[in-house]
Amino acid sequence: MPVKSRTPKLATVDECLSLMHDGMTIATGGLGMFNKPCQWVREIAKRRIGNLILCSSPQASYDADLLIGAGLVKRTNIAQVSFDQLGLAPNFRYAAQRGLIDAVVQAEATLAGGYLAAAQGLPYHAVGTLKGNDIVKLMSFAKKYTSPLGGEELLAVPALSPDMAFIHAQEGDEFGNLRHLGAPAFDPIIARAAKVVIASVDRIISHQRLRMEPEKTTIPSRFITKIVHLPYGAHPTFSPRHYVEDEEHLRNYIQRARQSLGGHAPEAYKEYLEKYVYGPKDVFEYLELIGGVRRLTQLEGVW
Amino acid sequence: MPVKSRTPKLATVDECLSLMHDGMTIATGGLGMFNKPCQWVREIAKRRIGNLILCSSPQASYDADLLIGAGLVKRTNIAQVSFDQLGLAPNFRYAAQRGLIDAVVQAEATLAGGYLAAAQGLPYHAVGTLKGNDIVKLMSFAKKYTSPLGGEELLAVPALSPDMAFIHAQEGDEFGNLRHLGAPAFDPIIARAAKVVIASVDRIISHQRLRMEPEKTTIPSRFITKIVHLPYGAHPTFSPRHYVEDEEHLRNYIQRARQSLGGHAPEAYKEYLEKYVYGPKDVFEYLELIGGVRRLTQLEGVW
Amino acid sequence: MAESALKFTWAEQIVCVIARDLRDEDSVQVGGARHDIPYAAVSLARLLYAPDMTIFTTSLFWNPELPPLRHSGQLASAFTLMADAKGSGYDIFESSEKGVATVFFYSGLQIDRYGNINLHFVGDPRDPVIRGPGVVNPSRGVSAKRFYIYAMRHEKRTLVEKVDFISIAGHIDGPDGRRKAGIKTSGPGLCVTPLAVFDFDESTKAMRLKSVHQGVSVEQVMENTGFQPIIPREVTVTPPPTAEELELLHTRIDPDGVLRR
Amino acid sequence: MAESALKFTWAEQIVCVIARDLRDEDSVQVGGARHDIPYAAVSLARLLYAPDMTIFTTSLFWNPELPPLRHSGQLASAFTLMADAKGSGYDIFESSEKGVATVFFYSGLQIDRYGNINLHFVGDPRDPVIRGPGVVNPSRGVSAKRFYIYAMRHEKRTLVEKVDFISIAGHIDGPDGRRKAGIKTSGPGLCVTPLAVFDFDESTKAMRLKSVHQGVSVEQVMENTGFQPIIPREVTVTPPPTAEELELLHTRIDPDGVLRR
Repeated sequence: MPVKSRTPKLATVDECLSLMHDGMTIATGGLGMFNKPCQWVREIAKRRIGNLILCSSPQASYDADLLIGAGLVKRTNIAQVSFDQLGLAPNFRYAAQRGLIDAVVQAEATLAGGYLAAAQGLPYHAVGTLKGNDIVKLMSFAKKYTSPLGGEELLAVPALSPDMAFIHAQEGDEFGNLRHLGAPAFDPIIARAAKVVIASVDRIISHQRLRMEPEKTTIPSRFITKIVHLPYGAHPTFSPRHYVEDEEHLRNYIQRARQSLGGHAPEAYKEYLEKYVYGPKDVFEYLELIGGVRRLTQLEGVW
Repeated sequence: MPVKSRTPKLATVDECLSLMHDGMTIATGGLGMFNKPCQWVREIAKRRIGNLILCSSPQASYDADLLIGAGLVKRTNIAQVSFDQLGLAPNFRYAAQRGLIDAVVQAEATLAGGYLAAAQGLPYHAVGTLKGNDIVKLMSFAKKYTSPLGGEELLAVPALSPDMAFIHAQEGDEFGNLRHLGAPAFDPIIARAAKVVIASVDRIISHQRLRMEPEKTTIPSRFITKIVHLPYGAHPTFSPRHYVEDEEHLRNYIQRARQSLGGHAPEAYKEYLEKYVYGPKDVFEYLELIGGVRRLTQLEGVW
Repeated sequence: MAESALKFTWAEQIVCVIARDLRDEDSVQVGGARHDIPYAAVSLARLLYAPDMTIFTTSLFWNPELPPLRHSGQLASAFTLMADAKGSGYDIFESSEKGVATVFFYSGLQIDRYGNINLHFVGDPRDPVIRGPGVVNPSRGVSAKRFYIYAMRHEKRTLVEKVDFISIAGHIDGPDGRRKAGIKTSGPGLCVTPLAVFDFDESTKAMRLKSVHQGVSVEQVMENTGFQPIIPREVTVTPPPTAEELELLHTRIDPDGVLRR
Repeated sequence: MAESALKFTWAEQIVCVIARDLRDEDSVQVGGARHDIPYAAVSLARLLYAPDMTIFTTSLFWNPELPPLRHSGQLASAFTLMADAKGSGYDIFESSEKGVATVFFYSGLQIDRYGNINLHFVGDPRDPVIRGPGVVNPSRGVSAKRFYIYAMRHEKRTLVEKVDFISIAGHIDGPDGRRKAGIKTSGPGLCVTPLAVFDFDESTKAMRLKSVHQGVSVEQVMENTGFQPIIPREVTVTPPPTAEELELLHTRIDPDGVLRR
């Protein structure tokens, strides 16, 4: 008896990015310095898809800084952009301070609340902890109100449903079930909030094997539109149990951005973009440029 | 260098139930016919702790029916009480229909919303999907309001924070980290909503082993007050990967309740309580009464 | 239409009607063992008509194995542990608010001409003749794109003019009922009974006889229905289960014959 | 008080002050590698003072291993995979709204006499001289039972009369500040700097010098503080790190000497 079989969601980078266009609100997953969808960011930059509203988990790094440096962002919705102990994010800081981008002041609770509301199909989420500070005065997107049950003053954060989200996980199957081997962070919420969710994984694993341990799946395929196999797709950020962050590459990135913004070497950042972003035709060419197998072996780390 | 070590949360049934008293709002975990904290319910009934407001995950069965049958419940907050394909819950149905208990009409969304609000420390949660029906007219605990962002009509469900929650999982360590080998269902939310959370587990596992795979922990010890080793603590409901439901025992339970309520054998249900609930001094005596090792071996099931 | 030579039960007929209507883009929640009909319909649809459909269980396993129906006992046996992923109450709340389940199934103590469903109180809600089991999740009647109604009996006391209590809103009181109640989804799609299939008239939103099952007359349907459904000029016969459908039901989905009792 | 013969740095002193103040019933969130001081304090407290304290990381591992501090590189190395449990953004939202973290740590570009903290804008927020890194989670300043302020520099431009912008509310404008803002928690507990420890006066809620670190004079503190703290009649010397604390710091928590730079 012939029965029908399930259609894989495996796709190419081009197929996925054909769904994206100028002016979209996009979200990047990961948190701070791990699981950032860096290869997606480079692919977007290469295609010059611009005028973006960039959301993220509350902490962004290379992902936001590169898209801003490439001139593709008009607004950010992120609580903090930084390279952690390697320093502040040069392009973000420069553009935000000069008003070249509209860097909306956000907090973890307002971003998470916005994603949660979208995940729950509700128009807003209540936040009760932004009190006594000046941050809330800058949050024109939110609205103060009194609890419908009386008494407490709350903040209503509107649902935040990105047009597209980009998520990087360590493993996934051909149907788009994802496994984060470290922290899934905000990826599960962002995936439930976004309209289209594009995933990349370091490794494709057997669907049959994945089904044996459903408790390890961090995002079910229901919430994933397309999945692409992009080994080292989070480089130069780190990918738990797979590779550590590439500190040398990150320091070079930051230095070049600083040199360009400071005027000491105006072309330095553009050279970075030409070499690592616009030049490579795919992730494999990029991986050769950053040092190939030898460098990637060094980045294995001890987990 | 001597360093301090962590204090286990292992406790006895008596220690845990000394925290409980008449009139409390309690919640039972599990869902429908699995992971119901049945030994806890029997221990509570044995101690005649009464006048309870009983919440549950949206679906209760033996847990709610037994406490009601023992005359210990004044109000229920549950969406559905039933023994699934074995039939309706006799004591619940009888008491609710005659107004012997205040069976508050709830839905999955209002219960989950209430627990979520409590877990989030917010006074209420919005629910947008109770529309067009007569159920909502009976929900005097909730309040209709208009979204603070305008337009949409919503229902505000007040935070539901039980005084105590009772949860049964398959495995846990001495510090109260729990592992549900099947569905955790609403247990993670209930544990975060309740003020005191008492867990029982079929098996205590090594803390060191548990820490090797933190992704398998379904509720972290942060949310567990005390943990007690109660093998087969969910009997006669089922415990995924450990044992299947005891259909024979359940049918006997239901029949005895029906006989008593129908007047055919007024003592039948009392006999059940005397034998299985009030009589045994601990879980081991109970397990002998239901058939000991031979019966428990039959209930292993094939997982 | 020629009678099929294949033997089947009304339950199998209902299962096939629903299965054929399910689509790859659907996302459905199926309940436990008591819900034999939607469970079998979803199982059949996955094999034959909608392999990409997302399925999740009440206890929140995503795309689980769907073990065969069993006559009784071992609810646990329907509790698979093989699945794409495992969720929890968080997903249940989100999915019921947002309509992550795009399709749902309801049965009822009473079902009326506008597809409203009563599972709570027959008689006066304050002093009911029957207190029903209630309904775990009425939200999906609002958030799911559409829902199916299946009736286990086709009788006047089940298919009534107006339900005593609305547990799940169908079209409420007519074409504008859902919109007036602030509901944006389309509501009941088909109502399938042991005798016939109904859909809802586009303009009045009242139940309309779509087809009668093989061997059933329109008169028989009318005699057993507590309201006057819309009867189109030509009432077709429900396409009976195919050999392929029945083979899958008999060998893989329902080897014990739960649907053939 | 006799001078300790043990050598230590101001960073180690701060770490010990905070570690001794932490308690078994506390629940603390610690950030990534940049947050050396709270990270070391929590590590030390777990070993010596509060073994039952709940610890969770920014990326939401519950009670993780806390690998030693590292000079640089491999942020990944602080990203343990051994823990009681793994959480996600759901827990972060809940924990920051509800105060599942009962204790938190903030540093600041500016800190004022009422314990208000500025991490956003020095100068006019609309055209700032400095745009700071912001703060990921200001909610914990409202929901946690108390928070610690640690300053990496004790200077007039850091410890100011009034912050230009409140990122995290301390006592805002005085004894009633938090209550008026609808905040129910007690706010800043201690403010620890390279020179001294401050607490907050019960009646005025203004910063009060609690102790000066070994070898530091009250005058030195005053000269470097941009506001007039309350000076009690007798200012004690901060109990310096003990031999036991230093041994654990040097061997287990900070073998690379990150806190001894």
